[in-house]
Amino acid sequence: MTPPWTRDEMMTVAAARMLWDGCVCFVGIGLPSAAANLARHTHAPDIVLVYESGTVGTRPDVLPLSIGDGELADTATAVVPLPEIFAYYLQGGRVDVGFLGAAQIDRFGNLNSTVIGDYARPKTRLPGAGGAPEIASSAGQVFVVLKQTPRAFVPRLDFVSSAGFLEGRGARARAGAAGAGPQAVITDLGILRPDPETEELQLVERFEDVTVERVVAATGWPLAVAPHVNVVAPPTGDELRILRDLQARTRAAHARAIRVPY
Amino acid sequence: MTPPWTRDEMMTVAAARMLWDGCVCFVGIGLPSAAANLARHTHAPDIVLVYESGTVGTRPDVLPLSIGDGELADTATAVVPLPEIFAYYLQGGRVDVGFLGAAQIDRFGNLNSTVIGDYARPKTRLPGAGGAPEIASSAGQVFVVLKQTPRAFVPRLDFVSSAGFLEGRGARARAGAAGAGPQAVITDLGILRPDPETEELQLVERFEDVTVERVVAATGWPLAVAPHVNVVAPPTGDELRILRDLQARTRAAHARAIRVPY
Amino acid sequence: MALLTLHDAVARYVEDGQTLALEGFTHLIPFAAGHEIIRQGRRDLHLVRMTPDLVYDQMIGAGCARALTFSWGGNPGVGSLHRLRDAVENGWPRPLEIVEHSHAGMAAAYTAGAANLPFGVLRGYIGTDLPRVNPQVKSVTCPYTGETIATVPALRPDVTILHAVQADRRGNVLLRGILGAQKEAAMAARRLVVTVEQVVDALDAPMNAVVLPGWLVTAVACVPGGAYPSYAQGCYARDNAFYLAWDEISRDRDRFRQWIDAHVLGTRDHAAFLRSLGVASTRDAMEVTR
Amino acid sequence: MALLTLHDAVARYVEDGQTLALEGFTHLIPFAAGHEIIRQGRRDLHLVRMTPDLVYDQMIGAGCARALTFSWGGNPGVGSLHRLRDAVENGWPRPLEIVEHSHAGMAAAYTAGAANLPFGVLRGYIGTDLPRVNPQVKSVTCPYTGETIATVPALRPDVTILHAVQADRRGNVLLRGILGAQKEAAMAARRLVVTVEQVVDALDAPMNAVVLPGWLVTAVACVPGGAYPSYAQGCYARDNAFYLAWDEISRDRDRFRQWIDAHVLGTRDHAAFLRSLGVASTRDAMEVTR
Repeated sequence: MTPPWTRDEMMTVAAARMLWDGCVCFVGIGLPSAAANLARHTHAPDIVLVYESGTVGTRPDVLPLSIGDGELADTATAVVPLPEIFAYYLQGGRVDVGFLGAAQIDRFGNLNSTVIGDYARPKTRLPGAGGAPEIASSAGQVFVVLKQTPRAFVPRLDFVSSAGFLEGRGARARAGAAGAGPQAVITDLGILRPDPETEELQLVERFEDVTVERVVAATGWPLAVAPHVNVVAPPTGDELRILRDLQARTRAAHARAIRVPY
Repeated sequence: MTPPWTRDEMMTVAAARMLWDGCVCFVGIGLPSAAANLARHTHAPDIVLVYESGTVGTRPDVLPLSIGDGELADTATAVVPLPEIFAYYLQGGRVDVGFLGAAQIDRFGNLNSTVIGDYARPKTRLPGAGGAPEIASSAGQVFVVLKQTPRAFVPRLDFVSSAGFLEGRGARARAGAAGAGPQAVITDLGILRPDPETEELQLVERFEDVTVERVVAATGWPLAVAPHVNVVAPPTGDELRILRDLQARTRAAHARAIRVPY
Repeated sequence: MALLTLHDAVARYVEDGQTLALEGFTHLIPFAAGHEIIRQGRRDLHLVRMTPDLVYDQMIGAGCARALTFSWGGNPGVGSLHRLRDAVENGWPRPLEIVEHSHAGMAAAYTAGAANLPFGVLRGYIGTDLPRVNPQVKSVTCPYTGETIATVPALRPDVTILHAVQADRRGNVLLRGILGAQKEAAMAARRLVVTVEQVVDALDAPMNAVVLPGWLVTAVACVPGGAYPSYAQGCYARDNAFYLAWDEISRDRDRFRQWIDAHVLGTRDHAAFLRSLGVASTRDAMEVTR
Repeated sequence: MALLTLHDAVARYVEDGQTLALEGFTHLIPFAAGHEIIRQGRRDLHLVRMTPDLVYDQMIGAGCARALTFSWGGNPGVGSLHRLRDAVENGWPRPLEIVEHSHAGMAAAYTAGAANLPFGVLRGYIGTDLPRVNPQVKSVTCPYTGETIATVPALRPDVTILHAVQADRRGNVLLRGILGAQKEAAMAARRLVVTVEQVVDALDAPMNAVVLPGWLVTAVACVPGGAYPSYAQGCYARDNAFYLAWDEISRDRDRFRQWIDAHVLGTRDHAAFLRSLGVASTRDAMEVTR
């Protein structure tokens, strides 16, 4: 039986639920942006969205396609120079939650968004780290959003673009990172959280329609599994409706033809 | 015979004449501000005035009493945070001329505006250095404006608030100062300039109504005198009229009673 | 963000012994807050301000301060701060420890504090005696060029207090006009208290206006005229005559005490302070006279 | 400040081998300037930009660049920059040296350049492999706390090129909306060239607007639509469809060359470029359709 929602929708909803009202969220583009805005339109109307382009407290009506869409500036509390976002807001310790995606993740939540293969002779050159290295180290905590496959959940990263718990067991704190690191990894199959002592990720929640075995099989290392793996509640009707409305508005807005004066 | 102008007016006019059209001038309050604005109203309409309060390219109609009067913001090209003025404009090497006053000066143009007597047990605590240390080191060149008396022109400063040529003969450059230092000291008796080699100040121009001997007598060290001491041309009618108009407008504006809403 | 009276904001957030920054460069100096701190008798404060101005002269003379970090301690456009001088020269009413910087050094220190860096860097203090009397001024070596670059430790006030033109009901604060180091002092602080001319439904803030988000603001107090005798751009001008008059008032310890007793300790709040000086005006009257 | 055509501004100030920064974060990307540099056949440029975006994808694919300093090299909201990838992965059309930072590192490097400091500091790169592949990332020890703080060398472009909404006849430039690192890149540059939507008698600049004074500006060129397919706040929106379409166009070397030949090398100027894509509209038409 196919559930009446897609895996992307389930991920987005699960990620949105992690955010609390009033929290200050450093938002990346794509699924994190959808999740943060879904949270704002549901249980967290006073969530503060900070985009690295320099927009603070934005309340976009449609999802931005890029991190610097005009909609973000139009609806922001403040539009500041980008160096201020990184120095005063992020490094300044003003951000509660950073949202990150990646191409690869390892068992300690370290992320690679730079390169597949050797850096000097890459098999695939990825876009790169962008804001991630300092989001990963300075945000109060980090949520990672990533589809779970053995190609993405790897035993060893080709490149560490941003630090999770490094080798675990306190290595992150010893390296001087201010924030608490990746406290949740939301995948399309469930949710992983670090073991408090080893700091290795373990499966703590699964989506309704998947088995623990399937999640383990989708992981490139022997995935640790919590003694009790809860089931994530499926999206509510409201969550789905609001998310789909948001995405429909977004599609319509982004399809508008542009005319440029000259 | 008393000349039809005051010593303050002569100083101000002489200082104004040092400024050229289009030059970027970091202005302190008082006589430097009067001189810079006189220049703007006479031969240098496109002089750029930068005040440390963060106003760039101001064109005040009356002289500010403080360095941060509203008039400066109202007439500025840009009003920026103060750290930008010091970091991007002054340290950034964008300022051609810095204008400084002081309580004491020595033969190498080093200035004291901090304390008379011992720092820990001062005879007179002065306001302090403010912007001067970095204006002195980073502006393209510095003009000093100071009434000439043996109490002010001293053999040894009680405290070095800002660097002129330090001990001379290249000491300033060796210390790492970017700008060319105090290239002119405008007093109420004449103008001193550094000897290119020793960097010791020497009298190069005198005002019409004073003798070289009088200038030497007003100096607390054996003042070097250039082989030819020129006479500064007295203020023109235009210069005096425009300066006096400016000061009359200023007095009228500053006498206005303030009402505060509550 | 809490919307409080100034009395309650000071009572709740300003404690004896704190490091306190009242910023605003000539413009938007939070005088009302400084007076309320005097009224409530706070002691042993470490006051931080680029330009102590009259507000700290009054607080120092009233005995609130044990230390002062500053970069220019004069009466702008007038001359000396006599109460500051009396404290430094004669230890009256109590000795005052001073930590003295240049403006550029203070700006770098606030900027570092705002950025949660332990130190700020600048090409500063070259050839001066300031590092000799302020051991906080140190240096690092550039790892690329080998140059020596001055450092200052970050300023992180326990509380920063600002005055601003407007706040909205969510505590978003609009700064307008000459900013000085207000933004950096705000971001560097552990707590941020702001007095404002008005609380409005929506800020009059164009794109790229300098707005401090309400979630960074600990408390807002609505105090019209709260910057007097400094000024608030677009609201009222600087009372230059008062700055001149202060030179006389503050020269003499007795006269200073009488002034503080009559106008600060003897008034209930800032509105009463303004009335006691005869400068208060209702908004209606302002509309007519403008 | 000189008011020039874009052709003349590029001809006069952009030289082979220079370090060149075209800044603007998603917003106000100076596409017209990038295309004119392609038209005039500049070579061996060291391109600097936080987000290379399509503009550098095009310049790299057209063979203008020998090196790239950057922090995120994707097609925003879409995926890869295929010409950048082809240069890095396969050396086509020529090998590309890359100097890779994080956004925070680039921001610190521009800020240091603007401030004429030899290096910038940040709490950055912790636990990452970036310092291993970018030897420019070093560190200093805090003289107060003993902490290790990352450093990046200052960025000082030979020329920074920006696009902005307005300039006045004295060359004062108004930036509005999302700024990215425009201001810092401008202040860090030895020369600053700005293309603008309009040249006006007086800027539409409220108090505290972000204005670059004309005396910092080397040249202004009036190029309406000069940010297309990026956008100019209040003038025209981002052409998201073009960003999507670029993914296809740029995947294939031949198709890319055809596009550059048809729309950049085959057009005389930016107006002709816009017409060739069918997105140009006269101002009158704009007024009606808005």
